Amino acid sequence: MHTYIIRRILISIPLLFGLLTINFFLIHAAPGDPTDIFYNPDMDPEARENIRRIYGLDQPLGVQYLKYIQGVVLKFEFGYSIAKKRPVKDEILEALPNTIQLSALALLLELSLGIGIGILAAVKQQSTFDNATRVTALTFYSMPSFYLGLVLLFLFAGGVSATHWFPASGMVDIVRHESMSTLGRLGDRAIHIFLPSLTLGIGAAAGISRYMRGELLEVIRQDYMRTARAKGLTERVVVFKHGLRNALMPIITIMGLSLPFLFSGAVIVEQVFGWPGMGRVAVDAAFQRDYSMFLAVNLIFGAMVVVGNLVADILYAMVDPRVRLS
Amino acid sequence: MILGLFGLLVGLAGWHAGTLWDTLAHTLEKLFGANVPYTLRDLDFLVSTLFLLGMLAALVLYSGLSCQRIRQADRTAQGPERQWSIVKRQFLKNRLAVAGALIILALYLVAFLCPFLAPYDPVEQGDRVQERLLSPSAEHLLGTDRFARDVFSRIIYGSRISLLVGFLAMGLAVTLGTAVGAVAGYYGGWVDSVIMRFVDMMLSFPTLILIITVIALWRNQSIWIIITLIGLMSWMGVARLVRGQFMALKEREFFQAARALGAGTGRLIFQHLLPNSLTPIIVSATLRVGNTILLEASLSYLGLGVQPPTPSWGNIVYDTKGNLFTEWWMPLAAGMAIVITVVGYNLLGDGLRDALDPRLRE
Amino acid sequence: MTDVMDQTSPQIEVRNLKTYFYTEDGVVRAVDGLSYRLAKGETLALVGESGCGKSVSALSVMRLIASPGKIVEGEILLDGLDLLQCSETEMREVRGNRISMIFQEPMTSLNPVFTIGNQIMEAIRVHQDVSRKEARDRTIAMIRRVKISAAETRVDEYPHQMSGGMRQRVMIAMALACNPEVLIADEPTTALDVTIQAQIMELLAELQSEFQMSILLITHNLGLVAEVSDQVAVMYASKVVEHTSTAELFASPLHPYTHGLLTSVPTLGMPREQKLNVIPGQVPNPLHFPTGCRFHPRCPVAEQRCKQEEPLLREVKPGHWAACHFIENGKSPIKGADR
Amino acid sequence: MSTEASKNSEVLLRVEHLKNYFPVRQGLLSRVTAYVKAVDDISFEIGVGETLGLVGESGCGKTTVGHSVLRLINPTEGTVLFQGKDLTHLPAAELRAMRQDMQIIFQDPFSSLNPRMTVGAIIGEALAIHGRGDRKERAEMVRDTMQKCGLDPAYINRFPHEFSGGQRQRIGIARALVLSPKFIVCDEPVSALDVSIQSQIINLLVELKERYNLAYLFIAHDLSVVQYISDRVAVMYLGKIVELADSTELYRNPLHPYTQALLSAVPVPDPTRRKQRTLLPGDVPSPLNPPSGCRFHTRCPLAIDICKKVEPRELDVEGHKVWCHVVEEQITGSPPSS
Repeated sequence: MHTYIIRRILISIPLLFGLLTINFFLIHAAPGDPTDIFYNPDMDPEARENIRRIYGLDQPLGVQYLKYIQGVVLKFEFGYSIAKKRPVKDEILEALPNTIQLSALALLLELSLGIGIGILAAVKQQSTFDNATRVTALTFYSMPSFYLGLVLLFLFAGGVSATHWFPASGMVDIVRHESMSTLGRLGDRAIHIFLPSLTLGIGAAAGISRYMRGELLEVIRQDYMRTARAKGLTERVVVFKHGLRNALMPIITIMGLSLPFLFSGAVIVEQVFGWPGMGRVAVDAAFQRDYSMFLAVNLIFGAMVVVGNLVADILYAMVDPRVRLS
Repeated sequence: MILGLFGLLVGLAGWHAGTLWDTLAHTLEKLFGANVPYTLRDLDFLVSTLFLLGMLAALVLYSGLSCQRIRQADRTAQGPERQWSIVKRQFLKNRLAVAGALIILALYLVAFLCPFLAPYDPVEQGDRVQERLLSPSAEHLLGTDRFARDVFSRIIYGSRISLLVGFLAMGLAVTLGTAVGAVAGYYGGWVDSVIMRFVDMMLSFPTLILIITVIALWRNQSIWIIITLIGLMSWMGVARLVRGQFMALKEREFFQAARALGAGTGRLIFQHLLPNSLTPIIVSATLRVGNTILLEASLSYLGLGVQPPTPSWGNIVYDTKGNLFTEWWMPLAAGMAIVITVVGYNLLGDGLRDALDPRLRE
Repeated sequence: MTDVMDQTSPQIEVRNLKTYFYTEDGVVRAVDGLSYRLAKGETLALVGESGCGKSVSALSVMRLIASPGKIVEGEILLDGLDLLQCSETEMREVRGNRISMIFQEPMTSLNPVFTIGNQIMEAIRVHQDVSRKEARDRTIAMIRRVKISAAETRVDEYPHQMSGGMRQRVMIAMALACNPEVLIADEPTTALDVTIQAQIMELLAELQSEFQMSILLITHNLGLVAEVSDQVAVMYASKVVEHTSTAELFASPLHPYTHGLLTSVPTLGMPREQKLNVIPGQVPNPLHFPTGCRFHPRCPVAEQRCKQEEPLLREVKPGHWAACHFIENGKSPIKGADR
Repeated sequence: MSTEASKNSEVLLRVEHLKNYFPVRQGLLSRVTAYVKAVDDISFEIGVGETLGLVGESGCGKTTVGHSVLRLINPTEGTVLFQGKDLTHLPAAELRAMRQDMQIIFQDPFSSLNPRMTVGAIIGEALAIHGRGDRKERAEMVRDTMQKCGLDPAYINRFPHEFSGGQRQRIGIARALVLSPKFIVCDEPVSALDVSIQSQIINLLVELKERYNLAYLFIAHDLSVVQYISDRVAVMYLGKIVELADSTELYRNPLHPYTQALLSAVPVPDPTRRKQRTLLPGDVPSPLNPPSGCRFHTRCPLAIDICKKVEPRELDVEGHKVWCHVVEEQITGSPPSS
């Protein structure tokens, strides 16, 4: 198994470099220039050249590329954001934990809800519960995350006054947070993160529950389930011991593969709920044409996906004896 | 009856054509000219074309099915059914799938018949202040927005964007994915390794953010760019699927038999591998349409997709989300339209999979 | 010669068993009025071609028929206890304890994510109140008993680490862990090579005399039947068409189908000039069985009567039961059938 | 060496020192660390109109031999001479032309037919590939071949799933036969069929062979079937032929201990003939790391010291070839040596 894991890690490295390279050249191939933001027709061309020199844009692309790699790999530096007038690194370090917080909670929700419902639906195949959850899951699966977010906002954060239980945006109550007790602060954070993570989690859970149901139904048909029944085990032991373990393994991989969707969803959900995370950074960068910020955001999301998949693969190898012992 | 329906469609198309011919010239100019935003008239033409093509395909398919039925009639009662009729029966028995198909059909009809269905012009802004932000009434079913435009009409016209994006982006993704997957699966070895590593890398990009990047930096939000980008970012799943399918089929004995007969590469791919991969490709294409529509809606919601005044469901929500707590029907109705459409495609895809996939049928 | 149907105290007796599958295409009569008896300590072979219902009948005995299948009629008596009247809880007490089963595919019949020790132990612990330690010791003893070397280390291995023959041994160990009265072996060697098949059959014979169990052997291999079974029931189209002792069956097959089956397989050393007998046509589809005698479209001696009237399984000769209209005075309707 | 192949006919196929090694990649860099020696240096001949049976247990390499002979996989080493031409180095175009004379029938009647093609298209594909006749003539040839194989030509437009296993196998045979080849590889053609259908197909194969003077390489694991249909039989074990002899001679007088064990393991459908059998211990070793010397020594009841070290050489007793140290000692009377 060690060879397998080391090999997986080694494969991830060129993958990350590929991501970086594609991103770098894609962004530098874009028309215009990062310094456009300063540009006005009256500007002295010389002054403009000056600015370009300051940001190292006058150097050949290859040199810029190598410098960039050097910065990223050695110092975790992503250059300077001209629009925000501060190093990209600072901006990222501020936003990233918020996004990770949101995504992690959503992932937890996704797994518990998705797997639980999937199992119940499969066990009670063709029942009312199964049919109802299948339609519900399909509906949530087909719902743009911003729509779910808006519906939740409308229902629980202002639209309906009777159920105005949650704040509409932000991570904390800006006015009162500082004056709260520790417990109060925790509660404040909780009610702020509740709706965004629910929005992000439900959509993903719908997808997972569909897979989970399918996998378990597939496993239930296997020969070894018949063997287990022939031993005289109860149906519960048959399904939950012999079936579940086999059905859960592919879910690990699917979870890894669903990460890009989770992060894409996070971008939208952050926008809906005014959550100060990477998604906001990305959308701001879009409107400000912030080249270096883009590069960093893409790279970091890509890296998180690669690492997430790597973790999923390693987890899979540990769970499946056929991989573990080969 | 079919002929009557067909006649009606041709008639409608003819009516459209009257207003369409002049837009054709306009469209071509737009397509090949500078990146001027397209207009509603371009969409009118395109959607009609797509609709007619779709109808034609449906007719051909339907008559094909009828032929099968006739051929079946002369066979012994004991023999197994034709594949097609089994599929049809399975599909029709699945009420949800039929509902999905009807939703899609309705969407196509609505997109085609926009000028007849929409009570008002979706773009023209009213100039009187008192016509702005009206509540729903018999006159304006969903009220008016802050530019005094009828929201209901805008939602009806918005169906065109979803239809177009879903169809074209999926088409691009499936074509690209099939080609790449076929090459990787057929040749295998190092060709496969290189291609699949590239696919892995593409899969690591969070699609939405990469598309945002390109749109923002290239400063081009034309619908063509959006469709192309969505297509370019959605082919990897199809590629993996086709590759896996080819790999599995290459192990089958009929493929070996064809090689033993001396069949060349072309025949092996187009006669033996591709036809047998078609079923999962069709299913995945249908399920993928929903995703592309969602992606476009998300972009528009961020204000980075289809640009106003052209109505798209996503940008209607973007436009009116500020009114969520007051004129809530506007964003929620536009969002609901997206949900219904995507649900329709997903139901259809699920139904097709259940009907076509013999593994699940047993 | 033993009198099959009249023997005292059969271990298992199946009477008029009917198991139907209610599919979308119609009712599949997978087992349709099956009767047989299996005496204590004996081996009964259930022979037939694919789709004749032999495997379904075995699963019916275990009551492991899943939807859309259903046992619609009949009695299955295990030492006098009618299994079809048992509750699901009572039935679980029977499965793996009094009746065990081994399957055709040792590759897929073991759960890939649990060690073989875990899987055998599970069978012991579900039926007997023993400590983990003791269950493990007995598992190791059982593994040793089925002649797997290094049982102490093998017990912690996973199925994928073993060869096909080994896995079938594990299946046997699991099935015999609780010392059952009856072992149902459903094509136990079909997926194995012939030299491994010989090992497994040898092992089964040895364990049978040691454990004093009855074996219901389900197979399509007539050679295997001749070598290991005491009694044979030949199935065709969901019914038994002939049932007698092995010696009698091979010496004088009375049913035209049995005769056809026996003469259509090449045997080792058979002269090449000798043409193989052919049963024309195909095995019938269980959705549309022929009327009357189900074998009539393929039968060389069929007459009008066979199309309309279904022959009953009757004692055509002491201890020899067959379902054919034309067996008279214990003579086959086919000339020269008696060898 | 080639004395016996075809006592009264010319040689059609001559395989010399055929080897098929499949690389095993392992470790971080996927380096080739070992080879699965699926087929390891085997030679045989098949005469015009002759049937050679190839028998062995799963994984012994018999199917690989069948595919290599038709160059469906490229052999690692060795030559395959078909009608005097070496197939192993033939350019693609010439090879395709050669395929008209050599065909293959597969085991699985379900996976061997393209489900998207009609029976007519499946059988007629070979004609289309090799440009025989026009559309009408081809249809006629297809109908003709269907008739020969016991299929009703009226079914020409049906799809494979409308047929039963036996009929599908007939379609597979018709596909191989339509070009009138001289040689057909039969890769376990009856092992997936029901007992009562097997004899139909065996009889058909025998009949076609006699009618068209076909040569077969008949691959199977069922010794009784192989022995019945073949003129000569080669027994394979772990990538090597251990014994090759006339079919009746092999049955009456098996020399190699493996052949003896194999013969004794086959159950005989005659309860009066319960026989003494030689049970082989253990499993077939992996071809990835085959035992040294004689590959059978780990399971051989007669193995002596030399078997572990030295590979046995060919011993030819009037056309009955065997590779075994012990037999060599018994027959020649001299102790085996390297």
